[in-house]
Amino acid sequence: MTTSKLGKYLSGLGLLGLVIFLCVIPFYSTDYIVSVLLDILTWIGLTQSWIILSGFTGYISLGHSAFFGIGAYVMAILWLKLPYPLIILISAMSSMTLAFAIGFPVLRVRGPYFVILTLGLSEFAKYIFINYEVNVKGTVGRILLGVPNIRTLYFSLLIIAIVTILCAYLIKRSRFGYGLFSIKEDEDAAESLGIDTSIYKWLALGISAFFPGAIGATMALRRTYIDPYSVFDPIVSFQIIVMAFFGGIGKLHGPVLGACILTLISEFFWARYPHYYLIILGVILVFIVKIMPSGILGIFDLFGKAGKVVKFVRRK
Amino acid sequence: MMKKFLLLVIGVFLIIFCLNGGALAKDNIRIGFSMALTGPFAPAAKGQMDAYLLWEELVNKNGGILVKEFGRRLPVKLVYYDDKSEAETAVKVYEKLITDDKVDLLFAPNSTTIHFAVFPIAEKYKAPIVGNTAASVKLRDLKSKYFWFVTATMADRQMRALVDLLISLKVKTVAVVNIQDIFPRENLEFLIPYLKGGGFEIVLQKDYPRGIRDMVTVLSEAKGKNPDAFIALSTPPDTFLTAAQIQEVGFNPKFFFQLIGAAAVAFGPRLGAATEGISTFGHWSPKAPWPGAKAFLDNYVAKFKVIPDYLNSTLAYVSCQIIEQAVERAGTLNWEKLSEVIAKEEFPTINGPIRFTGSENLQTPAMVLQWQKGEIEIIWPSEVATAKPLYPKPPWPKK
Amino acid sequence: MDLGSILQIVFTGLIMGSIYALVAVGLNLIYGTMRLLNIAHGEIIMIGAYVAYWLFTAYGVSPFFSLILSSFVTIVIGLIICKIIFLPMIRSGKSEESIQSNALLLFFAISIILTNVVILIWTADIRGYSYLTGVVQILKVPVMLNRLNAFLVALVICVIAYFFLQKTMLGKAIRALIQERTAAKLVGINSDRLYLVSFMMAFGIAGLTGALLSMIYELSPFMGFPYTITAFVVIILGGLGNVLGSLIAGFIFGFVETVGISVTSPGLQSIISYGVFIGVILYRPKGIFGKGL
Amino acid sequence: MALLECQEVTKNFGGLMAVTNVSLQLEKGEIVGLIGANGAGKTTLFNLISGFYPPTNGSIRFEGDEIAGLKTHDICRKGLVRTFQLVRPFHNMTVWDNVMVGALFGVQKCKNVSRAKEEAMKVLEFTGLHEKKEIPAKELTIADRKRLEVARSLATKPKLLLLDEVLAGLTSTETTEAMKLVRRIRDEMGLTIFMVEHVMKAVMGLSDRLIVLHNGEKIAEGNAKEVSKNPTVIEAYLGEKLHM
Repeated sequence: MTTSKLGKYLSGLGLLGLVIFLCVIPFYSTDYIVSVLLDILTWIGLTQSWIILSGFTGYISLGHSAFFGIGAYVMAILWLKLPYPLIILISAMSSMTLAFAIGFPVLRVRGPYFVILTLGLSEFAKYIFINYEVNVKGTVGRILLGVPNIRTLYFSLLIIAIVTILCAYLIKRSRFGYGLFSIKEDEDAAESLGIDTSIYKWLALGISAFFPGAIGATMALRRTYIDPYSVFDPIVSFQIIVMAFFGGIGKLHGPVLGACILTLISEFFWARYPHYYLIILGVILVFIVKIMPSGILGIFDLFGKAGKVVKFVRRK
Repeated sequence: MMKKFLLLVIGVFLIIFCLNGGALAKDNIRIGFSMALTGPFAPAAKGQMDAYLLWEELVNKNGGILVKEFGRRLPVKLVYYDDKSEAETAVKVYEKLITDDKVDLLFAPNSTTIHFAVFPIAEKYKAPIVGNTAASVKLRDLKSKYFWFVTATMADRQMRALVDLLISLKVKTVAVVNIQDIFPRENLEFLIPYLKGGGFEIVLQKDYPRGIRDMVTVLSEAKGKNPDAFIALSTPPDTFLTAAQIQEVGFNPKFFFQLIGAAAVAFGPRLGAATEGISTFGHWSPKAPWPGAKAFLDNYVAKFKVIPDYLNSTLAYVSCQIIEQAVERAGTLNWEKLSEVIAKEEFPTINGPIRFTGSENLQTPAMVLQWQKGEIEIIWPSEVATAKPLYPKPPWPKK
Repeated sequence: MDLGSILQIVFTGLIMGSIYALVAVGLNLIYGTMRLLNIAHGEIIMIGAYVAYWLFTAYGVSPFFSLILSSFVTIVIGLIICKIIFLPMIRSGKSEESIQSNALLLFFAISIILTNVVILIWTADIRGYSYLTGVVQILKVPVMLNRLNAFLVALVICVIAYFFLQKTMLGKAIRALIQERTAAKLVGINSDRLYLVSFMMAFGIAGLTGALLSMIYELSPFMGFPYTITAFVVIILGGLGNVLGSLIAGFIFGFVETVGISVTSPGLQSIISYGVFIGVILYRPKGIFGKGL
Repeated sequence: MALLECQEVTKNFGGLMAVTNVSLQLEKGEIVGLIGANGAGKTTLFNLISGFYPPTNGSIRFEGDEIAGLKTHDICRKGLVRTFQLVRPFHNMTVWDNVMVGALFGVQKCKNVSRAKEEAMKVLEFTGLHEKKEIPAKELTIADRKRLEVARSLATKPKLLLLDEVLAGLTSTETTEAMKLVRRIRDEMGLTIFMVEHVMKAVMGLSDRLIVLHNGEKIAEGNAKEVSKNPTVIEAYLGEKLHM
């Protein structure tokens, strides 16, 4: 048992080292590098919070950009009226509250019907905001002046991303996590073993909506101008899923890696070939899916599985 | 498993540092900007991009820009990235241009949204940016020494010009439709009070969402009201749809105004003779008496085989001319000095002389244009008009 | 609301409905047989539109003829994509879940590639052409010919698709595959060949829809995505895999949108259509006819 | 007072009378077999008792309080748990995790994961699955899967266990193994067992009492000998009575 304890200790140290490394980077790199890190942290936060609902319970959500949008709008409404970390918290709370409000009826629907229902809900939210802005406010967008500088935004996003990962990590190892995973495997069997599946799904949806609210609020400051079309963009919901599956939703660090690698690859080609980078990315994605069907972590799984079978056969 | 993960993540972060480019010796002027090559703004951005490319070619043809500081003409090189019509990507682009590529000068991005997002960059790095394809009254609140915008068609001035024209044409009843988008909605905000102030009767007022696929129901309702003037505060996709379906419904208003898109490249060929009498907004025409206006049209057509967008292409080209002359007058690429020159001086451009008051161009009047015999003429205000307003608009040609 | 405007609403509802039904049929076929959600469906429609545009403007080929040509082009694309990417993946015997997630990634990549290839060839400019812009009076209500033509062609294709699935052997095999995949394979239905057929049929109909739409609307490389969302909404309303259901749901959705516009104001159009969609799914989680998979 | 009491339980699915007026009682510590031809309403009765769907009318009482119409997870927490005719393991979870789910959410509701691990380990040893605890459930043989299903239910510390054809599809050695396990569950754990079975040898051998269903109605009740002689049962099973 000692080797795995040592292993745990080492990876714990490594993790701490990584966090310190992330805290120090912004002071030694150009604003551009910090903005790339900002992108990565945004996607890590969004995919990791998406995993809490869709990765754990199997209810694939195609509407997470709605939570992002609500966070952005709450920030825009409260900007300069309250200290900005408090607004981020309020934005996160409001997007969670909305998730709780619609949670029950929506989570009764299952399978692809749930997937497309969430897409419909996020489009519905977008047009509600558009009509509210147009008819009541008389404008379509809002400006946020005097926004904090990029490094402050970087650190708030770093905190949000770390809290998201920690939250997902704790849930996964907790009783709540076991409940969610049983729902994913077989909801009726889970129900018959004493799991109140509707409450568990409902809680997972709420928690999963909390973090995109916070990220939306922070990124609203980054954009300084937000309008419903850009913050409720359905393509963001698709990109979240692509990153999560790309990283492999089985393991916790799958989406973290998926977000890092996919953002960096697209950044690299985006900077080199402004006209062709999307075609190159599309082709790379097709190749990667063909070679590693279960996502980037597929390579680790292959080694991992081989190890387990050998252990089992040896004991026999 | 965790150890493998940590190794890979640290390795991944090291790749980042290979992203930044190296610095270059001073043998050209590198001008950086972000452009919507993909995403919803891409169609409108094309006219602006081509204007930049045309300007680069023409400037380099006569040796580049004379910079006294280096004692010779320096050729220009455009450095640009795709901002995917996203505000945060555009912000990242300008941070990359300034802190990573370390470009000498900056040009403006496309669309009002992105201008707003990029404004704090100009402020933070004290980098002068002459905005072009942005038009919102809120731009005036951006008090900055490093950010200007060339467009004269602010919603209030534009709608004032339109209503004054309607008064002069003795129009009585008006129908208004608008798309739920930034600039059109802002124009509506000023149009309605001006119309009420001018004693007009608004017989119909409706808005519609982006991506609308059918205008027939609204247009036949408007036809039922039989207004003298029909004002559609629209954007390119719905401008084309309305122009087609208004003929289907057989609605023949005496005055027909479409906001954005009626001066677009594809509008003329798409409607052919039906364009006769359709008016739109703008502030340029090749027939205007400004130096280089006709030459700009000819050079553009020679290079791209299509006429320029009377709005985006001209605004973009004007902003390039201003920066070019500012560099020559200031004799240096130093941002501080350039900002002073841009803020104070008057610059002759293909859109007439422009001098900024604050960050706005109040010199160029907001105008109303109209299609007459296949050409776009300026019909209002009368002092710069290149043709008399055609009122009432001839009915749609029979198919 | 005099008779004229009511008829106007009915005609527009029918025209929009027929377009939505046609848009949804292809998506439903692929989902029905292979349980894969094709999020690049809108892009295939866009390709069909551009092919029709290109043939008309460059070679003066009348769009009637290019209906067949553009669907031929998209059928070939469907063939290539299915053969090279999807069939090997399905044969690889991976778990159902990983096939579906990989398919999502692949379709996402395909939609990016197609959009940007079109941008490279035709630039991102808005394009369009005028064809059949004559106006005909039906019951004293003016209807432009190209919209009438879109309605008639869409209706014909929907009827053909319906009878193909109900009456022909191939159609019955596809429906068997939709109902119960493993059982269908057991009774000797060559599922690979059928996957190919439904792919080609779905892509072909999408290409043809694109050609039809190119006569009415302007083209841009980004016109596809809204149609993907609408197609998703319609096949869910009709019940996944229930091809007949999605045809009817397409018409219902078209009418809801048109009536919603005229009764309230066009500004609320999307709120009404998505609101109705959400209401229906919450009330009947397997689509209106409850026969969905 | 009976552990489980059904009175006039009826269920119809739009005209089809699946179960009609079934009344029965189970005492603590009994093994009761529920037999009947296919479609006699056995699994429907199990689904009614375990709360999968509410009865059209009639009452079901467990330890005296009414459970008809309660949600499945509430009934499980009261100590009544069932296994499925078609086994439903959590495929991608290991055997140990599967059983832990039962420990975490059943009657005892272990608050933290480590205690649940210990509880699950006990059940694994009891059911002889502890050697395979690290293997994902999808890699088990059918016999082990059935055993896992039982182990998972036991981990919820129930009072009444509903076994739905737990012996179906097993070889003769596997059947005797499974029968030994069922008997040990009743004897060593003191559980009451209500099992649906087609394997006559097993159900006759194991159960203290038998209840026979036919076309949704209870046609006979009693020990193995009485039931096998009962004329209505024979007629139900063999069709028309042979007139010698």
